[in-house]
Amino acid sequence: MSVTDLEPYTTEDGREIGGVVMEMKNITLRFGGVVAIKDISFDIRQGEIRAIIGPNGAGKSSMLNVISGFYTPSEGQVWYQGQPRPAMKPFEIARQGVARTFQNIALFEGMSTLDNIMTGRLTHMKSSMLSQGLWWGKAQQEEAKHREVVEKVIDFLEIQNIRKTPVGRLPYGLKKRVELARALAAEPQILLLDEPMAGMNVEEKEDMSRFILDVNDEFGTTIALIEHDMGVVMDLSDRVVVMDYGKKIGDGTPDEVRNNQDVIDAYLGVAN
Amino acid sequence: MKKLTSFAAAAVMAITAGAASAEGLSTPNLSYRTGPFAATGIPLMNGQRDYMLMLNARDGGIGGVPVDFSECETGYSTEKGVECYEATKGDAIVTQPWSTGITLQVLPKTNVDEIPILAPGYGFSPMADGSVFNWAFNMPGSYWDAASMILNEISGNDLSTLSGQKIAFLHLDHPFGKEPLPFLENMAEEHGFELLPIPVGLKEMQNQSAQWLQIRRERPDYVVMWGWGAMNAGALTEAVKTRYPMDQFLGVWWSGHDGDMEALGEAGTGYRSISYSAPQPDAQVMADIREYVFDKGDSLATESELDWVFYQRGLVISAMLAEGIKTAQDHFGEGEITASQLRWGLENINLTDERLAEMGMTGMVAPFSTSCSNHTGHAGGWMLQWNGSEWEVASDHLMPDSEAIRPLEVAAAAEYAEANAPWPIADCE
Amino acid sequence: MFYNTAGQFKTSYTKDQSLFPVKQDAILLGVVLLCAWIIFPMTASEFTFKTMLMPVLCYSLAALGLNVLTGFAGQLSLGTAAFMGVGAFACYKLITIFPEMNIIVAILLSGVFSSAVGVAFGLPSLRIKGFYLAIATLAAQFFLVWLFEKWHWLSNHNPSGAIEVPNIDMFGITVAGPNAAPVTQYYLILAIVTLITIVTINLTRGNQGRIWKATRDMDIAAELIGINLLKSKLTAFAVSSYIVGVAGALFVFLNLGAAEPNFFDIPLSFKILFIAIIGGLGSVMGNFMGAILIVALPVVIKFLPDAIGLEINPATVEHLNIMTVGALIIFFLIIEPHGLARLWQLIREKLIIWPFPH
Amino acid sequence: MEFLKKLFVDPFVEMVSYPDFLMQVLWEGLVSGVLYSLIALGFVLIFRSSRIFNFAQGIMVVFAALTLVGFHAMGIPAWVSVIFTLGVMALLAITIERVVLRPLVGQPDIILFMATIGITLFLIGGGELIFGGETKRMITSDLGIPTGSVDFEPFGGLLILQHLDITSVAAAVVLVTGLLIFLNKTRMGRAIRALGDDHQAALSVGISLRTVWVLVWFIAGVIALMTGIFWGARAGVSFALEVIAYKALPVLMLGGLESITGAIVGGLAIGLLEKLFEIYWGQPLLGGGTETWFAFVLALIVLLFRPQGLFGEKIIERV
Repeated sequence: MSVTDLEPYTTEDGREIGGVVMEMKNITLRFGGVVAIKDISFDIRQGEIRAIIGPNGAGKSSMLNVISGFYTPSEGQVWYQGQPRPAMKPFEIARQGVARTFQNIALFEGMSTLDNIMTGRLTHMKSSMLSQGLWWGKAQQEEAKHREVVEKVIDFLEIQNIRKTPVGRLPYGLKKRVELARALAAEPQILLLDEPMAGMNVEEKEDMSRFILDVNDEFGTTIALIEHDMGVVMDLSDRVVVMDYGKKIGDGTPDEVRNNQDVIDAYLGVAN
Repeated sequence: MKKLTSFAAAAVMAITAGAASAEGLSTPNLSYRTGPFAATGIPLMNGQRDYMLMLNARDGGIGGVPVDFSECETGYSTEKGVECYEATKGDAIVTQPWSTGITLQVLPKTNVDEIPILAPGYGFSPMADGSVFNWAFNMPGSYWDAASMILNEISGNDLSTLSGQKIAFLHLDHPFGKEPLPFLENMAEEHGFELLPIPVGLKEMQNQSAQWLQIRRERPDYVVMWGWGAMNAGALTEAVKTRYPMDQFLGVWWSGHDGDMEALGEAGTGYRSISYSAPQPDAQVMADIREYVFDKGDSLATESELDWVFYQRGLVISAMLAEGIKTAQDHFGEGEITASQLRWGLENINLTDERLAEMGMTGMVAPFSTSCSNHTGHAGGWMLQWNGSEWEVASDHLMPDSEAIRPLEVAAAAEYAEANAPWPIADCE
Repeated sequence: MFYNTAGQFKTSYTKDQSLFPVKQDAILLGVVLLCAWIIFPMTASEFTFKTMLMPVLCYSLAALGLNVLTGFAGQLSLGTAAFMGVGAFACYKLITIFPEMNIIVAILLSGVFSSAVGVAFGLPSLRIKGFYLAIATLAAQFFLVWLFEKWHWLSNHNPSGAIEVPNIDMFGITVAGPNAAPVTQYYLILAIVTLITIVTINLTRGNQGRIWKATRDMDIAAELIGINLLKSKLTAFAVSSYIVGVAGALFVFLNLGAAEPNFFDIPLSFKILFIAIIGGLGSVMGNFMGAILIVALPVVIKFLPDAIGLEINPATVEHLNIMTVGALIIFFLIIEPHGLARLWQLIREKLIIWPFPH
Repeated sequence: MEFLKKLFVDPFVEMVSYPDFLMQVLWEGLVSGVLYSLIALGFVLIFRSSRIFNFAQGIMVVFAALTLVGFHAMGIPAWVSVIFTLGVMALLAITIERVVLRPLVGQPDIILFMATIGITLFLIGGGELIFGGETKRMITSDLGIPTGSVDFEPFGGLLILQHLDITSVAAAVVLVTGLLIFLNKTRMGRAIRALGDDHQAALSVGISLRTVWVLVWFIAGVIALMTGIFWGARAGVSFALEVIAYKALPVLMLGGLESITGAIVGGLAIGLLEKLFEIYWGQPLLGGGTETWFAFVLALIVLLFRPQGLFGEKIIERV
């Protein structure tokens, strides 16, 4: 199977991979004189787990920030669901079904776990401020309806017992999980994970890998993740983009990438 | 929260119970010994306090009933003033609000609470019309009186000579400073002089360089100041700096504080301040104050303060109140008079030269009398002039132009009553 | 023991989301409401009404408004008093232009004006953050107070520049102005404060509350999960300024009876900020506790020596009072930076497990 | 049209017609600006080293001046009083560090800010309790500060410069120069600056955070004393002086909370511009009194275009 093959197919473990849902076309990103990303193109297909890897400073995070709309590319375009994405504010992009987690945890520290995850639902909530102020009736029903969705996510990620705990008090690993829960609660088209395993111990990494696979399997969510832990990535993902110094040096299945000489030179040689 | 409220409630009960147990004639003073206006307030309030202490020590009070002269600190804040009014009104027979802002707020309430308001030389000038302002008194002169006397002084008693001249009105941007504006505007229109109001905000009192640059630019023939607290010192300093001629610079009676002038020394020579009181260091009352209060260490004043204009004016203010009380006591034949009896007393004061002599206060205030239709007394005053080291009386006894003021007072009072309807109006006939 | 939560189970999400998942909280609130609605009005003197009960309520409301902005949406404002002023002056203009208007309607409407001004001054919040924004709100503070003083139309050209509340009747009862009975005014204030408090609680515990809190806790992350920051901040400014404006109108019309422009100057802003912070940022009930401490306590301190017959120079009392308030602020910040509300939470947590330590 | 003329033509015509008056206006603005700069400098030093937005800076000005006058009133010679006052300011710095700052280390900025407001109230109450509420006279002549003035006659007009103002400008220049030398050339000074850039780095070179804090608060106290002497000499010493502290805030907005250059340039700019605006636009068109808000609105407008202030560095946001 090659990268250019865009027919839907079914993976060995029985997941349906569809057509292209998002495509980067010749993305370049500059900060002043510094080029963070240089002319990168790749696509993300429906239902797949797509990884972006590369050594530190390769421009992975910048790439993810372009996808989530936090940075606007200096050149090139992001195509989403078959159309070029116009210049938008990050929150508009989120409302189009792109959810993400953060490398340095970005939870709302002043709120409980439950409330944090509930914020994931806000793109789906409709009741006006007036009816919220009055509470009884529409707002209350809506709150309960979305609470059900959130409770499912909580069950799924096995964090029932910390539901009412302020997130500030949680240990690192759990915070990461709550962040994933918040992104999942949004029921996104594309889920972006920014180094989901950074700073975790082996056990936590295994848990997180399991959750990522389950999310993809159970909800069919398309996932794009960046990670520099090669081992985990290769096991998890369907296809991998490799970046170095802002350029794309490899793209394909884990096996293809593993055997790519440029990748071995630039990345594996250094990392191992 | 509950505990706190119950504590608060208990404390309040303690207060109300405590306030009710005070004895004698309760004449609370809404004083300010803190904040940016304390400097000018303190000598006045010391004078007021010492006079009452002296009466208690010398005569056992007024008509044999001791005076309970308590103070409530307002810091010249209107909000705190109202708080003080509410706290002290329980058994008070008079309220002395000590700020035009507080006076304006308390004014409508005194009608309901039936407590006379005594604002000697401040407050709302139309309070002179006693038929509308039943409960308010501002003897011996109102701000309009003061403005009128200043205009008389600079025009040599002929306002038409001011025609074509420019008078800057440097005032505190506060109800107090704005109070004489309607009168001055009226006079400017009638007599053809240009009035240039220059407000000084509360935050600018100590840094008036912008105002004085404006004065330098406009070159007014006279600068008339309605300043108070830290504003006076600020203005005088700037006047010296900009070389404004001191003999063309005049102030209301609250802008003649010895402390400010002493700081200026020679540089302030020629500055004038209208005053309804004149210091008389050798008056009998001063000897009594020293004997019964100051030498006993009961006064809060310092030795040098006793001769200050403001301290002695404080004495005059308390003396007028005492006279009102005495008048009421004599009329009703009771020692412990009520608030409404005092109202009658304040409305029927007849302070003659003979009476002043009896009080040992000859020359400290001009004789005057009040009546139902005249709550101000319009005693007139003197122009005090700074000679480089102290105040000198630099004029004969001056009188305001009552013919010009009266119609304005009546009109403004009627307007006030209309705006605050339903408003009781007494029949003075 | 008294706060034993064992045996209180929730069987639906709706019940779990109710205001008082723990029964004792509801009882406690009931007691407080009983005091506020029945016991205080029956026992309080006019002085207590005018200088403690009513100001505490008005200040609580203003602090609640500030808390929506600062405590919930994370935008520090030092211009609260000016927005109270907008509310008060708007109410004054409404009442004098439309004398037939019901006073309650006028007060609730005047919030709309302060809300609009608040939104205008909130616009820079998208670009200016933290202390810079706080100083920027001072621009509103100083500019508006200056405007109140210079634009004489606002006070109907009153020579003193102050607004004075005329006697206003509602259903045949005088509710505002010098002739109004304090107890009537108290009930009106209490009713409006209760109403707005309930609405604010609802707003802050639901979706809008989460949007604000997300904006406060981490604005970048908030935007990336789909929050329109401009809208979130501006709604916070709008709701906050509305509440603050109503508080200003209430305070002037039903409690003070008159106000000068400089009443709305910066010391008032700070006083309200103290209340919000001492009470607890991000808390609704904290505002009431803060107001009791910052508004009522100084009054008690001020008049206590006199009441127990102690002869102290009133200036000294005032100085000690200012010092005490300053020291109290520092003290409370040190023992519990999250305010009295959090302090109560901690006590409550202890009470829930009491008398068993674990 | 008429209004536009008043807005865009008349002020400039007047400036050109009366250049001596314009010079006087600029001089007055400069003198105020110098004092704003000094107060802002106190703010910046404390903010850089401890992230504390020290609202008490203004009140420290009054407190220092009152203490000085108070000592002198006890019969202590003027310059000895200055030394004693410095001692009191040092004591104050130590007390604040020990009683307020240390227990609050690590709290959010707003909490520390509130604590400084608490300090402000405490100092107001305490100061008035000790020294009394009335305005005091600054011991100008005892300190050897010249009074009187010099006249110039530029363009046939009149320009009056007060000796006091000249002295205060000169003294401020000396103080600021000294401070800059201290910050740049001494180990302790560099530590203070390093702390502003990076707490960890500063700690790792073995500088005690507490020592730095006490020192910085003390320096702020010294600046406060000097500001108090000169401002007090102009307008008398009382707590009404605290309002000038507010003027330092827009200076901080304009110059940036952490920039020493910003504080100096911002202070001068605001002093000059607000005076120009008040005299040539505020008084003729707006009824005066614009100095209370002009600086804030100016800073607000500047910040809308440069959110980091005139001297701050552009921040790239990251997640």
